[in-house]
Amino acid sequence: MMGIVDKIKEIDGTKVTVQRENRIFVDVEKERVIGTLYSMKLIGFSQLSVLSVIDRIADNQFEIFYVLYNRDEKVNATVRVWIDRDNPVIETAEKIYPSAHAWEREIAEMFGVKVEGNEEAGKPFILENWNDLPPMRKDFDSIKYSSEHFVFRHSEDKNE
Amino acid sequence: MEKMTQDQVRTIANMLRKRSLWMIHYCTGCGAMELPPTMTSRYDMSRLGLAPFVTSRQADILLITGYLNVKTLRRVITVYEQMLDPKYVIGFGSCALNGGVYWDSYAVIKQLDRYIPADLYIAGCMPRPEAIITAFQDLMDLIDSGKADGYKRYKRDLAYYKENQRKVLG
Amino acid sequence: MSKSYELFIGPNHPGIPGNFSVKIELEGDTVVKAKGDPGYLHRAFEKAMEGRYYIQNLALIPRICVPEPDINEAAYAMAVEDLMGIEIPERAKYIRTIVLELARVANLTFWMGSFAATLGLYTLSQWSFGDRDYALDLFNEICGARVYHMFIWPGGVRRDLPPGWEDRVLDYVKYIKERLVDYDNIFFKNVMFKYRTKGMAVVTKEQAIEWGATGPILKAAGVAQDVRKDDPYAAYGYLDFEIPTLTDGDSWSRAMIRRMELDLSLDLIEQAVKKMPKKGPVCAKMPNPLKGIVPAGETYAKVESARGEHGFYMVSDNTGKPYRVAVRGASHTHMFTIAEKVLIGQRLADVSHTLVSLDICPPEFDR
Amino acid sequence: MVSTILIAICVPLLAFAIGLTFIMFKLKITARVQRRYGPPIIQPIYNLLKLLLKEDNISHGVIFSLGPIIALAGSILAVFFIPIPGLNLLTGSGDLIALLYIMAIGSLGMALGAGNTANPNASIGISRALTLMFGYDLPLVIIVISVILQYHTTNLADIVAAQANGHWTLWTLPLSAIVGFVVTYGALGEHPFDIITAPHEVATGPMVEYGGKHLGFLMINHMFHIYIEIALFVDLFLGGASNLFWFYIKMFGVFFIMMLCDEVFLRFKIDDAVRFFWKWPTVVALISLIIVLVK
Amino acid sequence: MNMSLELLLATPFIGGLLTYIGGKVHRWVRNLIAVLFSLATVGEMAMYYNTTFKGVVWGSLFGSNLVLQTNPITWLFLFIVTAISLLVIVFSIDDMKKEEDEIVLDSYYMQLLFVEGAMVGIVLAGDLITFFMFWEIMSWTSYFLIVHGGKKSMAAGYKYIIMSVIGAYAMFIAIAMLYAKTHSLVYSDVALALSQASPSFIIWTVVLLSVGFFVKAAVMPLHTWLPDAHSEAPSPVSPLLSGVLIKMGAYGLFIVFYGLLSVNLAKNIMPSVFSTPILLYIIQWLAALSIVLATFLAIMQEDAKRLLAYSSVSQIGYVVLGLATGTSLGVAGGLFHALNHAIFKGLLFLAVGAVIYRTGTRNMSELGGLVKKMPFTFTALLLGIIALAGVPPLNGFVSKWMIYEALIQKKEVFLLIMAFVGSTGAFLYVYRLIHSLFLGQLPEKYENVKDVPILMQIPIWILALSTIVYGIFPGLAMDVIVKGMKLFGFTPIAYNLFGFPEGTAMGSLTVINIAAVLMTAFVAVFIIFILFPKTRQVSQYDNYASGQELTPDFKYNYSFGFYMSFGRVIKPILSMSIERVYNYWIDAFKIFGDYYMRRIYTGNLETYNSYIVIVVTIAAAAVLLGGKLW
Repeated sequence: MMGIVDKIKEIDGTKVTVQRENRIFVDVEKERVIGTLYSMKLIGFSQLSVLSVIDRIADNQFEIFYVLYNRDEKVNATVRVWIDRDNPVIETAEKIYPSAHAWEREIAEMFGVKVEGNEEAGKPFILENWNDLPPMRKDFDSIKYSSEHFVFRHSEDKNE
Repeated sequence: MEKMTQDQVRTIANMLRKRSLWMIHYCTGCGAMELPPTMTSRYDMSRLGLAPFVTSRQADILLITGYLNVKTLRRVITVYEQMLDPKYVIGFGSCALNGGVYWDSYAVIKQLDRYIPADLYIAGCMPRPEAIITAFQDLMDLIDSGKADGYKRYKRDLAYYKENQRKVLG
Repeated sequence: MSKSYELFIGPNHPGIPGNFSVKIELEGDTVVKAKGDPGYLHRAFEKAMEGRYYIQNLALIPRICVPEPDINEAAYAMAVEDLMGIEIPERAKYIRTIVLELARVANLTFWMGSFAATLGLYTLSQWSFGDRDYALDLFNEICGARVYHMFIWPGGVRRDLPPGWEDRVLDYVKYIKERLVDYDNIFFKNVMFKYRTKGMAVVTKEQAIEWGATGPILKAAGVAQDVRKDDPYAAYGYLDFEIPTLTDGDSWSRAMIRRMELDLSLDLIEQAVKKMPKKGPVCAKMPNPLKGIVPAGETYAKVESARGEHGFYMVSDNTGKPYRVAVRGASHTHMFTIAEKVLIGQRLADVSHTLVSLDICPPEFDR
Repeated sequence: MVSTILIAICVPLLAFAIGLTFIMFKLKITARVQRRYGPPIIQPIYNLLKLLLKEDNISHGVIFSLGPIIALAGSILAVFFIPIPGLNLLTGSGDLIALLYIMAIGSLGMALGAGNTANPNASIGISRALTLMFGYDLPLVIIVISVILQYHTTNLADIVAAQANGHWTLWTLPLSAIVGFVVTYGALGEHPFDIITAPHEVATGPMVEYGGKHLGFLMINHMFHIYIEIALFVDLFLGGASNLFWFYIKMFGVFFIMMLCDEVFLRFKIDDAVRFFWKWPTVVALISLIIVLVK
Repeated sequence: MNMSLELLLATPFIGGLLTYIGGKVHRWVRNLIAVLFSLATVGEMAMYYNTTFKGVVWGSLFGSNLVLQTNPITWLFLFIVTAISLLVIVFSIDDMKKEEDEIVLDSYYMQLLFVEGAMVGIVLAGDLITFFMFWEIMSWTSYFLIVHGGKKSMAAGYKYIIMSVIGAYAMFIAIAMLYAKTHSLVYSDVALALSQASPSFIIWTVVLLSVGFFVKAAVMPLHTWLPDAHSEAPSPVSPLLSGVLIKMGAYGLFIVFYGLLSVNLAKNIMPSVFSTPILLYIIQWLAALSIVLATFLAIMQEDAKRLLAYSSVSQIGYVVLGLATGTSLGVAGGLFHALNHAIFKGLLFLAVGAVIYRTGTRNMSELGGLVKKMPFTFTALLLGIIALAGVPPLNGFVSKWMIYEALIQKKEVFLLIMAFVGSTGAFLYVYRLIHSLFLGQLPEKYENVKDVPILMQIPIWILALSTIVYGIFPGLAMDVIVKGMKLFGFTPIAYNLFGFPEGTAMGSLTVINIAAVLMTAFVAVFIIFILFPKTRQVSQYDNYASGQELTPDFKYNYSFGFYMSFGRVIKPILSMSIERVYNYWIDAFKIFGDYYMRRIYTGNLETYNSYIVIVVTIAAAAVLLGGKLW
């Protein structure tokens, strides 16, 4: 069991936290993230489960996390990287994990993260004709947007 | 005299229409999950003359099965406008009625009948097959009495509907 | 002008499972390009959950995946339990197992009907949708709802089982087993079924691993990966079962894997009902739900849905509302990474059954 | 003269009525096999009249509207060339070979109308329909030739007359009759040959843009189509009938067996369907043809 | 009176020369002369129509008289030749405007009239020398016509002329053999000589003559020139090639088998299969293979004119199949189909030419939706395809029906099956043609297309109406055919104006009843249809697309690979192309040339053709000298 943690620790610039026996968190710098992911794949983390973003608005940062799964050791590892919220740029991981392509399209749309190297990131994916802030950011107020764009039905409303 | 025959024709036509309602095969939301049981062997809505049909040209009823987000709304309007008169809309579930649990969502519209005229709503999330069948029977009564006139309202208040649609769809 | 032309499969098309659109480009009758177009079911779940208390979110989570809502409840509950450090009672574990497996049976019978319909056999879909309905009746008994149960919640399950429910579950299992003989005769042993699906839409073992497939796609390609076995949750650790695998990775193998999983699920239900403690609490002691504060932390909880690995990545900041919930639906990868590649070179007649064979569930990736 | 006009009006109506009752039974039989109760028995009439009384109809051009009309006119024409008990109608003006081509007028009309919709689903449906027609045509001509050689005439009325007193072709040429059944089944487009309208693939194919009265006319055409195909089968292989009642019973028997088959088959792919028709039905039909030639 | 035939023969040639000269004055003078002279030819033909001339001597060569003669069959073919030529010339006036080089146009019209004259000569010929002379004129002038069609047409024309030359050599050898035997090549003398000749001599001459006719009639396996030539030729030339020129091959076969060699004689000297002389039986099979294989090939084409070209190979198969049955009904059917094919194939090529004129492309995947823009051309083409598919009540049906009945009478079931299959296959490719051109999505770039000018409409519509006339009144053509066939020793078949009564065949046919009932049914249904609520027009973008909105930048027209699924079924058949056999031999000859002959000839096609010519010559010389080869 500890073998896999050691292997991850050997990768340059990683900070490993073991939460449970099969939940590992790996923190890396923005510059090293692709290299880390590549090394992770080499040591058996062959499946990308989730790739998404946490909007750490208090620190003015985006936390991007990659949940990886090692099929042989049955271990989930989460690679986390913090990037600047004002200039959110990340390199694509689609060369390493093909399934990252669609996740990256999603974070590009929902958080406004620029994904370098992914041609389709930034094109409309789930939303259509969206011209407001990326909706998943913490500073986007969903209720305000709704009340501006849609009319709520109140009990006194008559069906016209 | 001529008016009378026209009325008679309309009465007969309504009588036929209510007995043969074809429903468009378009699952706009999660409410569509209760349609297969309604359609198939256990509840068998074909007893009432209802049948699922594929394209917008063939169908009479448009079921808005649950929430309707903005992207789907555009398609729903396209489909609705392609359907041939007389056509009926059933708002299905509380989301179509007032947004339901998605009341604060930026993507889901809150009132269906601001965009296309709904003849009937079914409450509940999600409505049970029994409720759906009751709703169809209510719609039949409405058709029989000539009150299911959503398509006429849409033509009459086209400006109103188009204005609302433009506001949401941009 | 190019030789190819464009065709929309969906959203208003019987060949698409749910409200979803695949834009395909065809040359003659052969697909040269396929592009999924999601978003028709986008309701902003992840955004909405950030604005609600943990207990309120219970109403939202089953609606993420319509055909099999219980996996969402289970994964959500497990994530919260993980963050709070709660261990749930034994009986609750078994009840969860039974409910989850029953939901899987409902989903698989539903899938069978859809799959048969895409291949032109409407009789099976009529039969199996009807038989699925009896499973919904069982859910109706325990929680009063047919589709969205909100039965599994953090700490265990919402209430104890009604008396005699276990027997009725066993009766249902017996009934389905009898019906499966008919299903096999009309569909799974049908020569034309093999003819239509053998060698179609192949995802080989290497491809499945490279593209990140999970669930039946991976099992059909020959990898026995299953969260129930690898990272046991609920009562799966106490039960005795083997994960079925096949090697071809084609449409037929995936269908047969699902057929075997149906057998497995029925078997698991029987085992769980037998082994379940007859008495005991069904819910751990939880703090006041309205003030329920979850300690800060990050966790990833996963369960095995009928489509593959279904996970919740939950971040808490020591308040009553989750800071961020990310949902991982198996269909996300299956559609945008696998289906778009597998569809290329397929014939138009096979597009629909390929999509259903990969079991694309749009609400999972639209959210 | 009056009787001629009467016949000219009544025969198509009769064909329509027979086709209509078959559709009625079809819905019920299907429902029963699928463990359902099924729609009311006169549901097809409601459907048809509702479609015809739709207030709004769309058209993509003149040919779009003419398509169902040509199809229906072609079907009515074909009805007059199939002898019914007691009436040989126009069998003297065109024989079996002419009938095979007259039956194509309907398909051609529908193909033209569907093509004018500018919808790829419709075009694919038509491409499949014509390919399927090419597929079942090969065994069809072989069995038709074997019947012609058996009775030394191409006149359908004479063929029916030659089978009087129970000397049905079904007994004398059983292999041809079996192939004839398969071909008729394919021509009706039931499972597994419902490739043309396959909703999950091409969204009802040629009918994709048809609604309202156009669709109503296509449904009427379908009823005629059922009548023509099955009546031709009955005339060729089951010896026609001495009165209308037996004619109807024979036709219904054939149709009933077909409906039972309909519910248990999956759908072919179009090239597989052609391969199927060109394999076993053709071989069996050729064997039957050789038997006739040697005899 | 005797001058009349020579005048008829000379008119087109004189017209051709005058046209060329007229072109130097002004193009309208040239066009007028061309039309007037072709009109004059038709007029002369009509004036003497159905009068029989016997043996009009117009010269002599090598001691053999050069003779012109007519009989009803001649008039049938003369009618085809002159009428189609006139229509083609009228059509050319507008269609060839795009050709900027006026000198090229001058020679184009001259060649058109020369081809017409040559074909008139072939039909009128009463002896083999006249026949061969005009045959060669026809081959060469038509070659020049084909190469008007642009760059690709050069290669196509080259292929055509090489194969024609091979055919001509074969014919020439046969004629030489006959001359050596009889010293007179007048048909009656030749027929007399053949009746006393040895069987092997007869077979050799007949086979060699047939090879020449087969090349021209494009019967498989000698059809390979046709698809290229017909599709690459200019639009107005294609109907002339397809409608008329290949009929000369059929006419030649008719003359050889029923003029020079009678059926009875043939039966005496060779074994019979299905009461058909074996030689004719083999020809029947070649024709039937042509029908089926060319139909398959036509189904798979992507080019409108190539599709029609393969369809021509298939339809000429029916003509040859009918002619080779040897029974009255079959031969009459074959001759009638020759007329019908000239009408509907001329119509189809002209209508497609009209589309090309307006859109500039014949690639079917680039076209579509033109029915809104060119309704008249569409209607004419619709009639053409219905006739081609053999659907009653148009003309193609009647002649095919006769051929089927003839085959049933002879119990030639396998040929019959093949004929039927070819006819059903025709449904596929004709629908594909009309769908890809006129139905489906209208591309944006053709938004401003208009129907073609009136001068192009007239020929199209004359032919379109003819399909109806000859379909409903087959008796019009049967008058001539039956009368002519009597002269060749056939028992006349019973017919009436509207069809065939009982006893002619195994069934009866009255086309006017079919047409009348169809029209009545159509009118009745139409009236019922318009009684119901009105329809409204919608645009082609207001269309079911799974709920999506369509915009003009989508290409949603299914036209490329229309029968790709079917193509998978017949793939094993299509891969067995006869061209590959030829290419194999080309390669073999090249290797032979490279290593053993030390590159005497370096070319590709020419090398192989030269060798074939040499081989054929040697073989024929051996026969001629030795008398026997086996």
